[in-house]
Amino acid sequence: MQWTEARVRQEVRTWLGENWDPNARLIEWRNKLMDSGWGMPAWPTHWFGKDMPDGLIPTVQEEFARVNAVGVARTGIRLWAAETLLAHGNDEQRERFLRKILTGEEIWCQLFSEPGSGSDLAGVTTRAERKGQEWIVNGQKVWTTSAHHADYGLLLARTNWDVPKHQGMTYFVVDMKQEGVEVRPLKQMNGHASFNQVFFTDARIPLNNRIDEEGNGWRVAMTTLMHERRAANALAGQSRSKTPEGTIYEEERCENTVLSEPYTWYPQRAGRVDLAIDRAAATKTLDNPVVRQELAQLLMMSQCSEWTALRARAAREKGQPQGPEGSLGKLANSYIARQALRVHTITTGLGSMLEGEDAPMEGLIAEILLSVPAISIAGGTDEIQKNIIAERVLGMEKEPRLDGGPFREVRKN
Amino acid sequence: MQWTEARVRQEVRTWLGENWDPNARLIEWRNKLMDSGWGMPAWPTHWFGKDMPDGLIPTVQEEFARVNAVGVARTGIRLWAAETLLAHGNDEQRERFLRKILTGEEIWCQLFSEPGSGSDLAGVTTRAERKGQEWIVNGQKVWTTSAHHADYGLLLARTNWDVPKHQGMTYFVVDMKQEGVEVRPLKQMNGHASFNQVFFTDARIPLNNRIDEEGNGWRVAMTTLMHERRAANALAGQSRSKTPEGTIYEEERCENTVLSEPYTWYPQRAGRVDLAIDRAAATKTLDNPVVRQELAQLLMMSQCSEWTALRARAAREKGQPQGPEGSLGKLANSYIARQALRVHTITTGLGSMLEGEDAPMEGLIAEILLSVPAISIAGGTDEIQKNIIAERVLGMEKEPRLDGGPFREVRKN
Amino acid sequence: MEFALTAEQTQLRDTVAQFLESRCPISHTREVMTSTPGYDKERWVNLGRDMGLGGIHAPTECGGAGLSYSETCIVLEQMGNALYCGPYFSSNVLAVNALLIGGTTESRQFLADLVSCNRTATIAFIEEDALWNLSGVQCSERDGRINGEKSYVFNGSSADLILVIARCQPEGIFGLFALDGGAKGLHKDSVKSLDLTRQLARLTLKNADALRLADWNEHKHRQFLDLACIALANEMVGGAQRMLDSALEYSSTRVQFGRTIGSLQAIKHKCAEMLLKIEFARSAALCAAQFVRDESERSKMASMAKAMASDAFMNAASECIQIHGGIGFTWENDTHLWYRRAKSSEVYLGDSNYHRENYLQSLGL
Amino acid sequence: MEFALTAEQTQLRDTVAQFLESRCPISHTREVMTSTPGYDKERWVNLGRDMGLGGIHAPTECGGAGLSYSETCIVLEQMGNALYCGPYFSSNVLAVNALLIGGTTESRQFLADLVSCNRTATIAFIEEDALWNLSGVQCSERDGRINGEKSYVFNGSSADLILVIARCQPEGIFGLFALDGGAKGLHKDSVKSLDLTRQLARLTLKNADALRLADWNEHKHRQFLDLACIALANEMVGGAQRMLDSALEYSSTRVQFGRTIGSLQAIKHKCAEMLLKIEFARSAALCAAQFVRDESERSKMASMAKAMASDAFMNAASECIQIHGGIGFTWENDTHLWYRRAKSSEVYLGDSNYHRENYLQSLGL
Repeated sequence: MQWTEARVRQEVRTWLGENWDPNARLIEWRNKLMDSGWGMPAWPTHWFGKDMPDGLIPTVQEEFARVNAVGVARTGIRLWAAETLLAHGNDEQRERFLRKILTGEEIWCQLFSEPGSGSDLAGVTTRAERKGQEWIVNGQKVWTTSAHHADYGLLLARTNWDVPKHQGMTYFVVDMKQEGVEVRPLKQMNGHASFNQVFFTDARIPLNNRIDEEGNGWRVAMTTLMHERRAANALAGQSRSKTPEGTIYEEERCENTVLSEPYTWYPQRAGRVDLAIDRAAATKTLDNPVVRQELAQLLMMSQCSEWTALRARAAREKGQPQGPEGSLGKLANSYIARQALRVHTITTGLGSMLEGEDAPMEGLIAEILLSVPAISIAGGTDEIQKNIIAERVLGMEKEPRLDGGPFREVRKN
Repeated sequence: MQWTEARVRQEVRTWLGENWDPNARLIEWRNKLMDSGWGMPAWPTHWFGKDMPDGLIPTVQEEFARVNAVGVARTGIRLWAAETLLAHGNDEQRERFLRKILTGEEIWCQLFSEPGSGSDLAGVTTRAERKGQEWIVNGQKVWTTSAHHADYGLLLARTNWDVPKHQGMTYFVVDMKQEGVEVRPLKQMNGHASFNQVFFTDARIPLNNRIDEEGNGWRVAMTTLMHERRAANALAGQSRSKTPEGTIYEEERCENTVLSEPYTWYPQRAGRVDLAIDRAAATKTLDNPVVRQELAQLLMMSQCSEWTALRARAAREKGQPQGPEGSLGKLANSYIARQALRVHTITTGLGSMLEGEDAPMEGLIAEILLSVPAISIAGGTDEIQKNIIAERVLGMEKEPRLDGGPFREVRKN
Repeated sequence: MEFALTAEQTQLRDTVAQFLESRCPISHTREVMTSTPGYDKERWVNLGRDMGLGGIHAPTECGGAGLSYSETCIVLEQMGNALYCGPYFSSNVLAVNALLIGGTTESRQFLADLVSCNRTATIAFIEEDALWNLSGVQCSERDGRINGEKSYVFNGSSADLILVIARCQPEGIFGLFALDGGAKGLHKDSVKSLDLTRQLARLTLKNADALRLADWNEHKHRQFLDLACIALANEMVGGAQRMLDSALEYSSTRVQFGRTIGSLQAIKHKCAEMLLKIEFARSAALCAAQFVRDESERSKMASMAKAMASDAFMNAASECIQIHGGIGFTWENDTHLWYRRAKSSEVYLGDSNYHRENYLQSLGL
Repeated sequence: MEFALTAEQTQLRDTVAQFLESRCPISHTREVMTSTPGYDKERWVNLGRDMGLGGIHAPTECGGAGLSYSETCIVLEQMGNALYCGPYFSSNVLAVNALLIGGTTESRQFLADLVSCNRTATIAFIEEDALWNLSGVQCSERDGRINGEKSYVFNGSSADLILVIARCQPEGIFGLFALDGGAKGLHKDSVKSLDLTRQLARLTLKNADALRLADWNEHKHRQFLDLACIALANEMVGGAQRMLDSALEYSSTRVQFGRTIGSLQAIKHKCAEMLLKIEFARSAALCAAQFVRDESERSKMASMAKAMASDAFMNAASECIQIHGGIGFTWENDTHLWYRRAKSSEVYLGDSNYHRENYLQSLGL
């Protein structure tokens, strides 16, 4: 049975017509989604899906959007946790975890980064040691969003110190609600606490919570990261403009409020280019020729960045080979945010000395000034980003590696 | 017999009083300097000197300057050629070469850089092979000032390919006026031709023209470069404001004209900061607030750079430990020149499209625009300079070397 | 707006690129740039007539291809990349634009000649100390004769036809005029151009016979300048790309300290930054070309494209020299030819500061 | 001009540095910055009274050390380095300067109290929307009572004595006034400062009793501002140096990919550039301190020092965060405390654009 666009559209429309109810209970509805295969239609038929080709997913989404039907749970790391477990888990693991991830009943977090391995993600030193019928975990993870809410964590830990660094890691699902796992919030310089540190002291993992083979952790983590990137790309620009009526939306909003709380300062991090013109007008600096140069520079960069992203999308849509324009977004955003910070400083002037409610725009400007430094760091520093562009896009020779050989002998923090 | 300042001053004054004649023949006078030891007073008594401590040399120079007495020949590479031969040559070599270098009768050039070894000076691949009673040289050198005038060259050549790169070079004096040495001028993008390429095709060097031991070439070259740097520092700010009367000055001027010709475009290379204010006034851009910002930035950088150099000098004079301020000059000059180029562009405007006599300031502006790019390259690129500052001044860890082992096996151009 | 080239546009780009690469390599440019017309007439005819690029965005009834300005800009990008040195920019873009903007029957009658490359033309619209509007124009016409001086005229010495913007007396309005390249009273001084691949002339007109083609005004002049900026921006993007490609090629082969210099972070990061600036400029230039008929947006887009492209090209050319090191500063190395074009294009039609200011004004700020 | 510190100056610098390192480490600053006066009074008395730094450049007859402004700047550089958070800058520099500039017997009688650290003082000279001259001053005095508002007053809530610049009515000239910190009619609002180590207040004066100390005018105000800029510039140089040192320390221990990040060119080149900017700023700040009595040069030097130091400090603080990576963005890491000082100091007394313009004007251009 072949899927065609017409057939997809017709089937989903019929199904939604028969099943969608804006006043259903959220979890109930999502269980229905999982049972029907309409929640994750690209997935295999025997795992909550419909074996549908990627190209037809937008059609399903359009039909869901048309009637404002709620989809599977997507906040936090859910989608890429689920994709990873689908790809690398065994049937027992899929059976145990996939449904409740996507109904939103269980919350997950990602335990990759460590204090000692930031840019160098494969430098993981959190260790998991097999003792009888368990793995015992000791070490520290960091930059973990929602760790304090999470039921389970995707853990990358080192299980073999005598092989090269990328070969000695194993991927686990760890129960976060156990003694031996301590979560502490990590406050940022802008006052928000979006992330956590997670300390493992003899935390326990049952044998059948190992994902994929021992030593295959890096490969599994790459799957997670790939889906994270994809989700980030897909998310950009997706949001309901206004909430329709129905009790299910309230439940959905509650879920979102909790898990999206860490991200409330993200717009400030991007420098709030949208405010720049109004701020220049409000601070009466719009007639200052020097301010005007900086402002024009900012607006132009911002416009060009948007167009560059649209060029990348257009090329993808036309099936043209991916040009360099697709890899510049993150670096571009960092430069734009820094230019925005500069504009906010010179337009706000003395007001930049203030923070809090009495400060310009009730403290919003101060928050911009204190948040922008994150954008050139989080998710890969500008320096790492430039390396990636140089090596992967421009094809420049890689830097010679100094971290080969048994990981035990590699220089580390 | 100990030198003291008083004694030095008295002796040199007496000697000059008895011997100095502004109408003497230049070479004759310089021979007298070499015979008396007053030409190179820091040198050993038995090699044209007076064994005088470095600290007293300024006193001698002051007395020479007081009566405008001409010193030994200093244009081109003479001083550091002479210092190298004094330090590393054998007595026969000193006897043969030192006097005529410093009287100015023989012209020398320096043959270190190669097309394939620029930043990596030790990557020399010009080879010298011993055949019977001679060394036979093949290869190519570049950036050689005055090679077409030179009688002799200081040559760094590879004599052993089976040892690490720094250990396989030997230092020679090569006769430039022989078949087998071809000199071709190298025209720069600004139209000047300050440098030459030198091609060696079975050029011959007698055995006793080898300086120091075989394989010691890098050490000898370091001596040359150290004296070159010292001379460059000493030279800054030394020049007679106006020529006194006497035929000897005319001879000196002729000598200078020939050998300083390659350097005529050097002031343009530095961006001619001195012109910036006048240019802004002349081009009626001095009331443009954006131009004013760039101009102020330029003037401030220039002023701060000057003061930073003076701080380095003052610390030296006070015997204080050398701070970081002494190592920034070259990099600073490069940044200042680039800022000057920017100011010249925005003040000159459309006139920047022209070159030659009809162009702004009879082509001077165009020459600036076309010369400044050299300043961040010549004598060590900005990138190399930043490495040096980071590693030697700031003590940051060196980059791991990839050019160890036998030079034969090192990757090269 | 279109953010990707169509299949036809890609083909156009590749065809032009191939022709320029094989028939107008930089070695050829070095030969012809010092010749008397300063270019190879045959190659220009190949491009303009044989390949049909003489009037890409001119209507078919004038012999043009009837395509959009985007196609013209695609060709110019390749010409900038190759540092093509014929009178295409002056004759087939600037002069054609002026005639199209002029819009009268008189101006259109010259179009066919330019489009078919029977004649080369240029336009003289800049005067010493002139601002980028008509208020500074001193050249004036009375009874069909023009007096005055014009500067920075591309290919002015060799052009068969010279278009001139002058003040019509006694009315005081402005007009677009045509002069024969050999007209009596027209004195042409070749001036030495920093950009060795683009000839410049200063023209002195003393009672020079001229034919009035059309009225001219600030509105038309703005349109003409905007189109010129957009064209130049696309050309500059091509030049900038060439500088990056050249830097990449050199740094992948140049070995120092036992490794290619391209494996060093300092060089990598420079190239990544060059790329970012170039892709931004390319976006601006590509999009601006689609706004030529949009009165309300055109000036804004033109200024953005010019500013972004100027900065990207100047940066790329300077860094390309830097990455080449000493060899990049030699006459023999080709980099300086692009550097000269970058510097010259940076100030032509107004520098980046001017265009940033103009951009805000066009936004109504 | 002196380009190297004298032996005495070096000793002063080292003594202050040692005291701050041992007694006012950043851990201590973190504790006291959230306390009610916002600083540790004992440490301030140690510095000002016990170490004799309370009035370095005040004449000995007022209890000062009778040294030059350079010595004051040397102390401030170390305070900036250590992010010292007491009222030294506001009381022992700004207020002392105002009293010295005031120059009358009335103003001098307060000096001894400040110099000996018997009282803390501050000066309220900025009003919302005010320019950096007296024309924007709205605060006005009549019959010994002041009405108006002052903003951005350092340590304004805790100061024992508050100096105020106000317009004297009915004459319309300006005066320097003294108010007791607890004066009736004086309302002090602590405002949350971006710089957590420097308390800010907004003052509202409603018929507040004030003592007129001296006449004030544009000339004196310029002198006061210039001296403030020079002092702040030196403090900022110290902060910038600390940021570089911190970046160097971290990058020499942080290992990624089997090597210290300090061995990577990207980090090396960042640090080299930080150093260059800092040394330039240090030269400007060091030299400017020697021009305080030179009417013709002072403003120029002050503007240069402020502009160079602002840019160097802001750059160093940003790069220090960047080099620390994620950890540098945490509250626990100390870098943001200096970043906040850098940002705050960048705009206080006018930003770099303002001072570059002012520099040219001071040059007569």
